[in-house]
Amino acid sequence: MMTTPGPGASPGPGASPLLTAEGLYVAFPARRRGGAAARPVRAVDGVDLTIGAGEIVALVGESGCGKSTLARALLGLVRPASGRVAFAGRPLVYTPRALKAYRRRVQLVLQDPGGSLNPRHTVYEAVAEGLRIHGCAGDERAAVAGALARAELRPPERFFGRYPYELSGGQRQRVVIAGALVLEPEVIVADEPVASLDASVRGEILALLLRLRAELGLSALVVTHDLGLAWNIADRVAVMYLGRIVECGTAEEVLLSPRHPYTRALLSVLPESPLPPVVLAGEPPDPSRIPPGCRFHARCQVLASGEAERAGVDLRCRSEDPGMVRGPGVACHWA
Amino acid sequence: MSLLEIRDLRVTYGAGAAAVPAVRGVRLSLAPGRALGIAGESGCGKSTLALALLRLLPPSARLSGEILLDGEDVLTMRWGRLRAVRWAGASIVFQGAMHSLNAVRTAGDQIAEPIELHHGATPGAARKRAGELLAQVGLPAGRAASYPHELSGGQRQRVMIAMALACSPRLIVADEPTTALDVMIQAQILRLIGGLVAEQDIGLLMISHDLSVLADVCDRLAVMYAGRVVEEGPARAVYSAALHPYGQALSAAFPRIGDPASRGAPRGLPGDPPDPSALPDGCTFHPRCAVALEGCARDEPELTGDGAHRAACVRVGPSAEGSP
Amino acid sequence: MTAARGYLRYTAGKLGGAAVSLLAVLVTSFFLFRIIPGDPVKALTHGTPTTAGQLASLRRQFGLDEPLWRQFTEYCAKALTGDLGISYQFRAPVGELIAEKAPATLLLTGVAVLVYSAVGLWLGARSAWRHGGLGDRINTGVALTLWSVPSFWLGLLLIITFSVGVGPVPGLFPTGGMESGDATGTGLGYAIDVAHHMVLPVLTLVAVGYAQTLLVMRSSLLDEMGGDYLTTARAKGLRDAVVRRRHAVPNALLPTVTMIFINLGHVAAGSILVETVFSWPGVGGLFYQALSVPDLPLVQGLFMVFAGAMILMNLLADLVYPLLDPRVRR
Amino acid sequence: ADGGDGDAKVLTIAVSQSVDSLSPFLAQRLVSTTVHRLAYEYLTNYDARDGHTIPGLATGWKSSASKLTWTYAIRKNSHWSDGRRTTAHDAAWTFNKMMSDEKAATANGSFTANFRKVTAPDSGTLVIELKKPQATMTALDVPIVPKHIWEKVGDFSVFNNDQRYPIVGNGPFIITDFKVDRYLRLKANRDFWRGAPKFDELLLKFYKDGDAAVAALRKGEVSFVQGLVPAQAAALKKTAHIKVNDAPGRRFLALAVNPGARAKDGRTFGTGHKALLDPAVRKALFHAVDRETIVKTLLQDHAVEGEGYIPPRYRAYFWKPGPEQRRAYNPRKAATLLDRAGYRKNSDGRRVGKDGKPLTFRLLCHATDPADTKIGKYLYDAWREFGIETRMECRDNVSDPWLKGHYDLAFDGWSVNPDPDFVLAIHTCAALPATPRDTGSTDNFICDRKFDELYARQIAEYDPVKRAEVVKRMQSRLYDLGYMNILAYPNAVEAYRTDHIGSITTMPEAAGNLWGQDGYWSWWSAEPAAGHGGPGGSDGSDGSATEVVVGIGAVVAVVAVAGLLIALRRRVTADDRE
Amino acid sequence: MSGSPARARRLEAAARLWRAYRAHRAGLFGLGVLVLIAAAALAAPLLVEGDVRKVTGTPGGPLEPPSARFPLGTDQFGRPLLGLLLWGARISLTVGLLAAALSVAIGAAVGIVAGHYGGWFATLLMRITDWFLVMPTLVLAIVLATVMSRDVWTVIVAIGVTSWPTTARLVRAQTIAVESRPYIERAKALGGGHRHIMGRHVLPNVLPLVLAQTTLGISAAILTEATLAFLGLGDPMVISWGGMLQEAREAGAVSSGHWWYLAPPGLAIALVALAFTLCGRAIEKVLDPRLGVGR
Ligand SMILES: Nc1ncnc2c1ncn2[C@@H]1O[C@H](COP(=O)(O)OP(=O)(O)OP(=O)(O)O)[C@@H](O)[C@H]1O
Ligand SMILES: Nc1ncnc2c1ncn2[C@@H]1O[C@H](COP(=O)(O)OP(=O)(O)OP(=O)(O)O)[C@@H](O)[C@H]1O
Ligand SMILES: [Mg+2]
Ligand SMILES: [Mg+2]
Repeated sequence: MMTTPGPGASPGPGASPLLTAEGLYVAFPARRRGGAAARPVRAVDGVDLTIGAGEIVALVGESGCGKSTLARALLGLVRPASGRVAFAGRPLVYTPRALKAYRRRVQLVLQDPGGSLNPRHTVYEAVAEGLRIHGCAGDERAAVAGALARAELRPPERFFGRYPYELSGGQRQRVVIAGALVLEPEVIVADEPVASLDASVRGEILALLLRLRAELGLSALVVTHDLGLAWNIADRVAVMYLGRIVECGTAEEVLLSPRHPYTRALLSVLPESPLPPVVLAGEPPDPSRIPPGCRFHARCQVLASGEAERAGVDLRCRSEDPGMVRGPGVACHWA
Repeated sequence: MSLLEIRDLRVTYGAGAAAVPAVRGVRLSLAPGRALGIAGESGCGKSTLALALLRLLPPSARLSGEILLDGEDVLTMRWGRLRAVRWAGASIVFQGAMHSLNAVRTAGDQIAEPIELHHGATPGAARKRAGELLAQVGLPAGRAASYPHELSGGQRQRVMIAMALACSPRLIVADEPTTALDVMIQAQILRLIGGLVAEQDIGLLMISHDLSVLADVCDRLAVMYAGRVVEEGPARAVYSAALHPYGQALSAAFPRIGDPASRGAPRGLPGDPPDPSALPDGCTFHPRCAVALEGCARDEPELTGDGAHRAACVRVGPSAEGSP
Repeated sequence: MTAARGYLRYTAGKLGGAAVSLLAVLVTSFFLFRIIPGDPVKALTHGTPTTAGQLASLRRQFGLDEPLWRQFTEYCAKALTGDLGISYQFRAPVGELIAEKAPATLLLTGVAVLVYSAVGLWLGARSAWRHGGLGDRINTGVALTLWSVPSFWLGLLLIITFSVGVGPVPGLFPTGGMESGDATGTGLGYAIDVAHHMVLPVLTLVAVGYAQTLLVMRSSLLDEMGGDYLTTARAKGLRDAVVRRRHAVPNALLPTVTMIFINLGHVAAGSILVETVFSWPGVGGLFYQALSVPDLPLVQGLFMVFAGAMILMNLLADLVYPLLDPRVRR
Repeated sequence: ADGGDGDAKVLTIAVSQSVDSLSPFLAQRLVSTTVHRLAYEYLTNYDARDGHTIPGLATGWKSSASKLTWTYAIRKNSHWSDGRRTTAHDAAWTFNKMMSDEKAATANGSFTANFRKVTAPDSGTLVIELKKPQATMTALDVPIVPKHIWEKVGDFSVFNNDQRYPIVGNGPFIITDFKVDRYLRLKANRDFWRGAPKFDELLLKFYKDGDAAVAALRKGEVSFVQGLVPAQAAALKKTAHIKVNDAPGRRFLALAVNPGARAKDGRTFGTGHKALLDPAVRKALFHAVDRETIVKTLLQDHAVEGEGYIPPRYRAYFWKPGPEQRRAYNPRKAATLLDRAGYRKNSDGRRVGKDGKPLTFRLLCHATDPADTKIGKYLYDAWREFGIETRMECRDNVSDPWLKGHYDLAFDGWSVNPDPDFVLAIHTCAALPATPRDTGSTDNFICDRKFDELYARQIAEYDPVKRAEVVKRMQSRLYDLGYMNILAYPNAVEAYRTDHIGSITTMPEAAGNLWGQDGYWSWWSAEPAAGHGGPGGSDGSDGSATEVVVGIGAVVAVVAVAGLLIALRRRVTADDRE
Repeated sequence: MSGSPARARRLEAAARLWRAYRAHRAGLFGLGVLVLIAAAALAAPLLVEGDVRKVTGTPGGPLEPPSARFPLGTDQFGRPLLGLLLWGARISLTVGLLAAALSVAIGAAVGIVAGHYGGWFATLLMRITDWFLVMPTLVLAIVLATVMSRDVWTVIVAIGVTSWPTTARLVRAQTIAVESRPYIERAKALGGGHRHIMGRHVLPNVLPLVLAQTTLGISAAILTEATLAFLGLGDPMVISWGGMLQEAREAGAVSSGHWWYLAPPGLAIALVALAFTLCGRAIEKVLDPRLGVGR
């Protein structure tokens, strides 16, 4: 018998927005001093994204498209060049004090559970770290035990004194999640939370996220490159390409009837896919040289096969930026 | 005759109390022109098996059993013969191409090296052949002058593949060739490997933890758990109708988009992977098995089943219907 | 092409950095030695009959009667044109004094650094490749022991044993100096004479110094030994020795080469002790003499040379590094 | 190992000090002035036997009745090495240069400070007119240089006389080659007016390390070594073919007391301890010091117990205190003196000063001088037992605290010239600095009217015997003041190879030293031992050593090659194991 | 686990470290030597009769060779060399420990701050570090020892102030490495400020390195102290091994063949330096942050 997750009670679209990114741009200064192409890296290049209360949003896209940068911007770990992040309707203020308060309510879970635990801290210290930083009053032990139990590390006391290397990958990720839960946040931003885990363990962690949402009403942004995972847990899916969201909608809409050629290509190369595989040529493009027009046009199979020409949009594809996606929708001239 | 025949291979790292039995009695065979997939979660001994094929394990590993490559036992070969077999008889595409390529030598250099060694080619000729090989894996020959760090992950993996093809081996072992690569590049590499195997009548042993990928590329699949093969059979059959509870759990862990059963319901395997230095008695899977029987904690089952599709589970007996 | 351009730019950057360091040294060396208490004029004339007029005259000659900022600007202006001033006690241009002494130091320590680098690299590579073995343990043990020995002490012992002669051991080597002095001949005879004088000092420096190269080489090769690319190389059917020579050592060489360059940078200054013990006519002894006055132009000049050598060698290391490691190339 | 010209007789001397300059106008170090003694003739010289003035370049001299004009007769048989004759014009030019160009006065300017005018009416006569009478006119230790060469020199402050060899001179030796800190070569001046030296060549080899020099002496690489320490001397005494010359030196070693540093304008400065101004304290301190121990134990008898100011070597001026004047070792007396003066012991056994604080004296020492540190340790112990704490302050360069008067006690020492004027002058009030910010030529700020009166008398006294009388009275006064306490006269400890040097003249002839004499007697007079060609020439040990080295090198090379071959072979087989 | 789990685990971790350390035979040897020498140094006043520092009224004659009465012979004043060696151990060890501690403290502080903050401040700090790095240590130490008064503190300061840059660079590199770990990002996301990151995450992670550096630094400092003393830059009133060597040389021990005057202090320096080096290397291996051991 397989583990079955809790009820998939999804608030769905229409839930009140909790965490939003509005017209967010993040650029990194060109890393190589005096490099020939000393252009800034536009890692996030205009993103509008809303996470509703109690909603799970999946952000998918290929490597280097800016997913993690967006996640970090949402936590205020990098400052956007323009645009803003708003939480519960109020824009984020970048003073140390305000950020600290903000980070009590929004938590981050990272990809590599091994790396996100200090090897010199015990499980107890790792989980209590947040409490200590925020100087939370109350029974620390009880809080830590509660968080661990909620992350399904039972009995919690057995794990207190362990060091990360004594835990399996799945257990480490649970500790990280417990460390986030102990502050009772409203939103969890999870950056590839299961990418480094074995397939068999992965399902368990995802099920935990779903259960927490059901029990605590947590919202979550799950960053992933795995479309199957999005199908597994997300209410809504946003597809990101080269710093921008190119398609957004409910999981069913995006994954079952994709409209953007990029989403289609992504889906088509999955081993089980019914679609004829479309292997995009070339490497993912460079965020320091975003092509003019539609940013996807150089690799677009629709444009390459002449279909766009038949639809009469090929010129626009090459010259006109289809703009940002606000809310559900797709940024494509052809779709 | 099969190209590769592994008989009762056992590999143990270290000795005494800290001994890690990484591979415990594996039997597999592979015919030329065919592809065999090996799946299993991290630490189950897949890489150990791959390295054992060419006796590349560190000195702390002790091996027993037989590995017949074209009828010749690799484990009892003299070093001189072994060196000749390496790469010319069987080559390996390793897991992480970044670390498997020498960072301070050009790609072309590294491809040409085994050609010079095994075919006695002149440097010029080897260089030329390296260019051809790069073209074969879809890279411009000019990339031969690049250093690994100047190549992207996908390109590096292609260089590894070109290198593996350099001496026209009979067998290629691909150890997780696409892990850490993007979906799109993963698809490119898999197509490339599939094509090469089909064209050149090479035997392929492909290792991955991604069952769905293996099912796509391979003819047959073996599922490993804690150093043993627990299920073996035609690729499609193992993926879609596994016999062993572990095989089933593994295949269920890969959601099928559009399948309502997996929507909002991620599935995994409760419990933790086994500690290879302290394996449980009996069937090593029983602590995590949802359908374990009493006897499972005692006896370790052998692979059984009809000729083509076999599993090591008491529930898979002569009466294969008793599957959970 | 772009790689070449990148390397040029990289070089320019490093050159700029070195120039800045050199300027910093230039400025600080001026002030550093002004804090040494003691008036060079008084120190130089202390103990000899001197009239007040003579003192004033000396002060004028040395430019010490000018305000500090004037002295500083003058010093900077001169130093930038390569003029390091005139030594107070030797009354000769500092540049000439150093140029006269530097070859001896360069010869001695340069040879020593080259020898011990080669020995260290070779032994280090062997040691790492068979790490844990008896050879490795003996190798590192001996190296560490010699490393812990004070060089001046070793030099003294070598002099007692091989110059003065102990018991049956005859005094084979000269006790000090660079040449016999009575053999003014040039050519081969002179070279052999100098080589003869160099044996013990070089031996001292090598014995004390090779351990560092050995250890760095050993540990960086050990770091590389787990490298997957070595498994690839072995899988290709390469001989063990070839794997080491062609794959492991080039990768492990990087940190060691940096260190060798830094040691070369120390060449100028690092020989003070051995020069003292072996009466080697190099710059080390000169510095010591200059400091006790303080003979400001000479001290500053030597300091500049010492630091300049370090800066130069760091620069060279920086420039060589990308040639060895393509990853650093831009 | 022989030099290029076959059997030239070479005398090799180990020296430790670096030559500061070869220009007589700049050189101040002993090694340099010694070389100049050898290369240039001075107006006068000192007799090797007892140090009385004898003719040098001047064959005779006389002073005018006014005591202000001195006339020297210049010898006719002295020639520059380029063939020209040395004349009074050379001497006049040399002095005039020093008087007119301050850069040329760097080294010896003090000699000409009191000159009014120097002229050479003819080539054989030199006339010097003085501003004030000066008794040292027969002790003008100034090298006379050839005018025709030196005229061409532009800037004397940077001319080191090391451009073209051989350097034109008229002394017993001619400088032929010089490499800083390596060697300095002189060849015998065959035409030297007093007669040619017996050795063909004199080679100064530089050994920064005394042990290296001694080892070189043992091996015959050098013929002469000076500045030996007791252990070296003891060891060398037992060595065949080596003679150790342990002779009374020119130096005294003293403990100077800060008498309260002051300037001529009357202002005082420095931080000298007040208690030391009390004569009783000074007296007590030195009653507590056992000079015999210092000489016997610490200096291991390579010194003579110190008494008067001028070392016994200069018999004419030597003075020692009478029994009742003498501050002999007597701890009990010292204690009584202090008790009576009011410096009593407190409960810790420390003597307490007038300000209520325990007495602690700073003792300034030269960090590089082993004698200072040795004796310092002894004084620390001796005075500690006696209730007085000493804090050693050892520095590389003591001139700064010294000149600023930041010390209580300090090690002091001077090399005394045959003419004692200079070492006496440094204790006169006239030598004090003009203001606290200036530097005077004073040694340790002593300023005593009575001493000054005596000084004025001796400088104007041209009669040697009478002058010596005054000098002795000055020493007595200095002794009574207690600000300069002579602890010992260290010996000059030297050694030479008797198989290289057959005979050599010491100065004074009976029990004198060889290195740093007041003349050039030692090297001029040294005779090669029979059969000696050069260092290492006679015993050939050097040659055989070279052969041994070559042999060893060959063996090492063979072994290395063999080892390499074996290693390579082993590598081939080891490979197959991997 | 009840009570104070963290403390219990710490103890256990220490015990594990000790077990790991014990596996290094060379490290054990070094430790043994150090314990012996430290004990001897501490007990010097008890072991050595009388005041060896006194140069008069000494028990032996000058430069006696080793005998039953004076196992290591006597020095130029007739003081027993064994006693001097024991007294010298105190200074050599003290100077070594304090100078290394000073140097590593400066280096660690500069390294952590520069590694953590980055920006122009770090650039400035590293420029200063570079300046010290290109200065030949010995030369700078000689200058300092010349400038300041001659006592033990001068030597300590001179060594400490000149030898820190290597540590600073290492610590900075390690800090940067640690700062790039995901758990730092996590700590920031939890709301941790600079103090928290540096104190709770960076410092514990660089401590092993710092410890190893200190141990290795001690041996370097002892050698430097000996060198300075040998060059005559030490405090002549203090008995130290380097000072003994200098006295031996000044006394002409080399050329007069008094090897027993020269050999023991040099051997002692080498032994202690070797012992600290061996300990340091063992500690380095046991605590190697790269291996993730010593958690
Ligand atoms: N600190 C930085 N400085 C400069 N460039 C950066 C920085 N961080 C990220 N980038 C660049 O920004 C782009 C987006 O990076 P990001 O990590 O957000 O991608 P991602 O979608 O998370 O990729 P992955 O799936 O590989 O994690 C990349 O090209 C990356 O190289
Ligand atoms: N050199 C070694 N010494 C001791 N144990 C080892 C060594 N190499 C591997 N192991 C252990 O052997 C077991 C099998 O390792 P192996 O690398 O074969 O697993 P894998 O299936 O390839 O895992 P992954 O999917 O993570 O690559 C693991 O438990 C591992 O810890
Ligand atoms: Mg990412
Ligand atoms: Mg693996």
